[in-house]
Amino acid sequence: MSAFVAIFARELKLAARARAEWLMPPLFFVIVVTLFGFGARPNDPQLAAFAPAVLWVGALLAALLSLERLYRADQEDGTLEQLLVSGTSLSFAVFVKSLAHWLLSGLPIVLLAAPLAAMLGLPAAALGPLVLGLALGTPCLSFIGGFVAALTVGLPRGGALLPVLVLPLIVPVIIFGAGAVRAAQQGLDAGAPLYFLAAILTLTLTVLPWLAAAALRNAFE
Amino acid sequence: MSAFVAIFARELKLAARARAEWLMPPLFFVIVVTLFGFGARPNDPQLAAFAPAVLWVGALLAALLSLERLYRADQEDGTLEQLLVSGTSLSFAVFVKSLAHWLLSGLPIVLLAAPLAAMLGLPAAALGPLVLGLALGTPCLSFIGGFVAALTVGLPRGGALLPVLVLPLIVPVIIFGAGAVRAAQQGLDAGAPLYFLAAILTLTLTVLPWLAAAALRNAFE
Amino acid sequence: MPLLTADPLTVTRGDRALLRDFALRLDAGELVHLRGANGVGKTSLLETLAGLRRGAGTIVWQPADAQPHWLGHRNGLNPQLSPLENLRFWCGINGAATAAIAPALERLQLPPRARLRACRQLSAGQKRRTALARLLLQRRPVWLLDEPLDGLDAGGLALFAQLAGAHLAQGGAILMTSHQALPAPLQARELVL
Amino acid sequence: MPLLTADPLTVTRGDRALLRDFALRLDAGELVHLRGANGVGKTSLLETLAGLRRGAGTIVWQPADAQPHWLGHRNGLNPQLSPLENLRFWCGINGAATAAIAPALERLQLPPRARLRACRQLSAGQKRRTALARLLLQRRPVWLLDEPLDGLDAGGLALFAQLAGAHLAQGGAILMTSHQALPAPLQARELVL
Amino acid sequence: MNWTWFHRLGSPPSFYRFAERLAPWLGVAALLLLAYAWYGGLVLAPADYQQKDAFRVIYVHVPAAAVSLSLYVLMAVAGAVALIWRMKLAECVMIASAPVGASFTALALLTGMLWGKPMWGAYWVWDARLTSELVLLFLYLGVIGLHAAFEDARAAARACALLAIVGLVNVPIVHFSVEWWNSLHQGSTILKFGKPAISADMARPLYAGLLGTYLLCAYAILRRTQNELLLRERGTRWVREQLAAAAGNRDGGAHVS
Ligand code: HEM
Ligand SMILES: Nc1ncnc2c1ncn2[C@@H]1O[C@H](COP(=O)(O)OP(=O)(O)OP(=O)(O)O)[C@@H](O)[C@H]1O
Ligand SMILES: Nc1ncnc2c1ncn2[C@@H]1O[C@H](COP(=O)(O)OP(=O)(O)OP(=O)(O)O)[C@@H](O)[C@H]1O
Ligand SMILES: [Mg+2]
Ligand SMILES: [Mg+2]
Repeated sequence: MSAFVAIFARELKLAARARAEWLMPPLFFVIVVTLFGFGARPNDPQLAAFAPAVLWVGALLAALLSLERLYRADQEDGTLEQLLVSGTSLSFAVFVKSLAHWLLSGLPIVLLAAPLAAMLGLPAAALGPLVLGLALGTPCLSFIGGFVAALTVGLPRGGALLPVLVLPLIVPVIIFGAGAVRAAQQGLDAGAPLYFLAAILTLTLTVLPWLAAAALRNAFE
Repeated sequence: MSAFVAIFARELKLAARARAEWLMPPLFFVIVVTLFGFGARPNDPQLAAFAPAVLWVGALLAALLSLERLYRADQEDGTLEQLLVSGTSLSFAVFVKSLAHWLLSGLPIVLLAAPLAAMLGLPAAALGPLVLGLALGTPCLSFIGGFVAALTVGLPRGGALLPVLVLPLIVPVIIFGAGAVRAAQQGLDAGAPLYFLAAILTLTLTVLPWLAAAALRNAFE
Repeated sequence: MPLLTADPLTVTRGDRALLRDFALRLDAGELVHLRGANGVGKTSLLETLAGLRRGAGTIVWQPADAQPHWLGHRNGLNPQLSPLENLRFWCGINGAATAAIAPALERLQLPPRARLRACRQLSAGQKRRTALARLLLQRRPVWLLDEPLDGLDAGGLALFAQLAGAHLAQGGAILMTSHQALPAPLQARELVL
Repeated sequence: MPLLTADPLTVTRGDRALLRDFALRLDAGELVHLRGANGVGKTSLLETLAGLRRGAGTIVWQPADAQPHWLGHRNGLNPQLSPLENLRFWCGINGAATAAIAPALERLQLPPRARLRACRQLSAGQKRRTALARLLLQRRPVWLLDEPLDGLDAGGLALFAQLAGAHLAQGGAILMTSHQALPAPLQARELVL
Repeated sequence: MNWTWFHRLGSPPSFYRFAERLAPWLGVAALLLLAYAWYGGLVLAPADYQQKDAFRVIYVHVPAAAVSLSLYVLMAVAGAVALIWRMKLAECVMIASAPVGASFTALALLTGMLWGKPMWGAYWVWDARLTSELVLLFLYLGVIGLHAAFEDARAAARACALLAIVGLVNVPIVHFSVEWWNSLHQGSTILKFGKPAISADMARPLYAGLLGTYLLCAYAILRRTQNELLLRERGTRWVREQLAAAAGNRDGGAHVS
């Protein structure tokens, strides 16, 4: 319990310390979505058709942004060493760190998605499935991303490897997430893809922290 | 001259050393573009209309990937200190490093763009302006990105700040780059936006290395 | 019954064995000073004993699940957090009482202002003192220290001698490396690699 | 004519002045050993002299555009590159001849195998020896060294004494910090902060 | 030409006192002008024959939009001065104008969106003018974020100055966007020199509003600059004297603690 509080509080404190940092993932999200608006024809009506893809890819990239530092900073300053030697449950620590990552970079995106989607011209009926889908999908991003961050932390220049490893793993989440929005856009039932997302989330939460802990132990060499 | 060779060779060597690293930006580019295929409706004819935005934003994000490490690694191991004390021209070093960054992360994308664009259904007439635009625009990404990387290198957690500072600065490049492709798609002349890109590139190459050098000197504090 | 026995132990780096079938025994109350030329494998040996590096052989702790205190080249301090915050985190992780933090920093004579400053703003010696304060927060019989004297001034060395002496007197054991001679009252068994 | 004069010099960290109106003079052939308790400002002073940190006051080099050799806590070695590659890069940057690299590494007794290994795989002392080898690649009259003895074994200390002695004999000057006593034949002017 | 006034103004204590005297006048003038503009615009001016009452947003939107661009230029120029002459006052002016500019940019966006709903049928369209104004907001936020990330005030100011200067490229894009791209947003009429294409009883309050908003910005920036100066120079004698004087005023000079 005290370990939970300690790890969680530390992550929040670090984000608060670099004062503007917690603002960055949502800001990045907004800017990426804006860039798409720029790249497209002005007033393109087709933008709405692409809104699900743009929003989901934007959310994914915003989460990716802060993943590299999830364990690398701890490895560089020796905190990871101390965690390994101290005999605390590493999978538990991984779980808490991923949770904090979601809170800082996933949740703001869930909250921001609805206004941005409206800006992209998404119909109101699709907003519910979008937000629900992101609420189920962004924790998957944090946990899958955390696992890959653990895999690459020991590598000399793992930073470049990370996004390339994360993206394919994340494809199912994107397919179902964007699928739910598209179904709602076309007046169909968005239930099925959302159930799939919930299933992926359950699997992710239960399995990945253990694998990530193993990866961290291994990465130390 | 020998400084040029030394810095340039070192960057290439480092990329070659982390064997898979030079593969990462293009791979990331391919994956992001593919994700849009997933996020969109299967066989969506509108994909072609959206292709310029997807390709340009993909290129930009792929360049962003490796920017943070451009100076941070040097700062952490003390190489930057040595550069500052040694009295070599810092703006020259910045120029060479940005050039190497472009060679490693920009050029592969220029080469990859045509086949990917064809996959997205871009008409053949638009391929020329796309590739030419990327050839002019990706160096801008490397140089503007290098400037921002220099601005944030001294910061405790500058990594999160970097993309948020780069993206707005890069907007003109995206506008003209995607604009050229769109003009060609519609059978119009793509010359004007490409000239604008060339002008931006000239400005970028001549001014930013000096500003980046000032930023590096400043960031050291 | 020794607190730590490694016999035999092979320490490897890459595909090269640095130490082959090495034997080590650390008794309660004993201070072992590991010496040897640069690159002979002292750091690698300590890391293997701490469980950070895979080695071949048997390492037996007494009791079997004992955890050592580990202090390597890296201090294990987050540069953004102050010494107080870093130690509080460490206590939370290890279930130690935070009440011991202030006295520990006091004992290591970290100036009060430095306790609240982000660690990246501390001098090398101040960081080292903070890292040493961690050893006082929780009683663990075995200390594995890699060059703990680096960066300490004369006062710091005396402090170290005092802490280490107290730990040994309470039945603890220390295995440490240092290229310097150990500070005055400490009596060590030298182990040359 | 001294090689380096700083008079007056104010060294600040954050909004705190560590040293106020400090005066320093470094003559040819002189070795100044900077001493002082942890956190007193030795590292900050050296960084200010090296031009890495803004200070207030006047620093005069002789000749005016002279560049010192600088060696701080960080060795300035890329961890992915070998010692040879790192030094070759350094030579390229500074226009020094690469022919001096092999003799310099030889002189610092870096084992041949270690010269080709990535620096991240070197021991602490091996990295430090590589960083010291850099001082031999180009003649620069002033050396500013922050705790250069850290991590060196007994043989390393003797080597350092030899290098430094030769540099001083050629009319160079050294300003260095160390919490240890300097190795045997070196004679230093102590400057206590 | 005699430059001593310039150097005197550049020194923090004299600038502080200069601002202390000037700011109240600016504040009062801004208030009066804005009061007239809003009353004239929201009550007196006739409804537009096409837009009905919706056009009245103009009295907030146009001044806010104009100021958002001008303040960015001010910020970048102050930044350049700070870099070139290492002038502390210019650093403070630059940092002071960033949040003011960001607020007015946000206001221009917000009022534009509210106006867009009745005019274009949507709060937001991906139009060059609108998007580049959004980018302007990001640039302001970038400067603010970068400033917050540094510890050392001078290093922060120099870094922000460099960023602000590079970001200057966006300003002409915002301004000329309506000419360079075919845009939904209307072209320059009011902010153009020459004969404006707007009726006089609509125009008068608008110009008053513009001037009032500029004065309000000047007021805000002066005050923020004063704050920044106090913060930067805390520990110097003139700041202690200022603070002592201020404390004396507040307590009616009755006691000294
Ligand atoms: C979010 C939406 C909007 C944004 C970001 C925006 C932005 C701007 C900006 C930046 C300017 C100043 C341009 C300059 O000084 O060069 C401006 C001026 C103006 N805007 Fe908007 N605007 C928006 C919506 C609207 C709407 C819906 C209308 C009315 C149909 C409108 C009417 C005007 C007018 C009349 C001017 C003055 C132009 C002149 O005569 O110079 N704007 N706007
Ligand atoms: N991958 C590898 N393959 C072969 N040898 C390696 C590899 N990695 C490290 N080494 C060697 O192993 C040794 C590591 O030594 P270690 O760091 O344990 O030395 P140490 O005794 O602590 O030295 P120091 O006194 O300098 O701290 C070094 O000689 C190093 O060159
Ligand atoms: N931003 C800051 N504000 C105030 N004081 C600071 C700031 N940053 C660092 N300091 C203090 O300045 C001093 C820096 O000292 P420096 O690193 O120069 O010490 P040193 O003499 O090299 O010490 P050591 O012997 O431990 O290496 C420390 O006391 C540190 O706490
Ligand atoms: Mg070692
Ligand atoms: Mg020091």
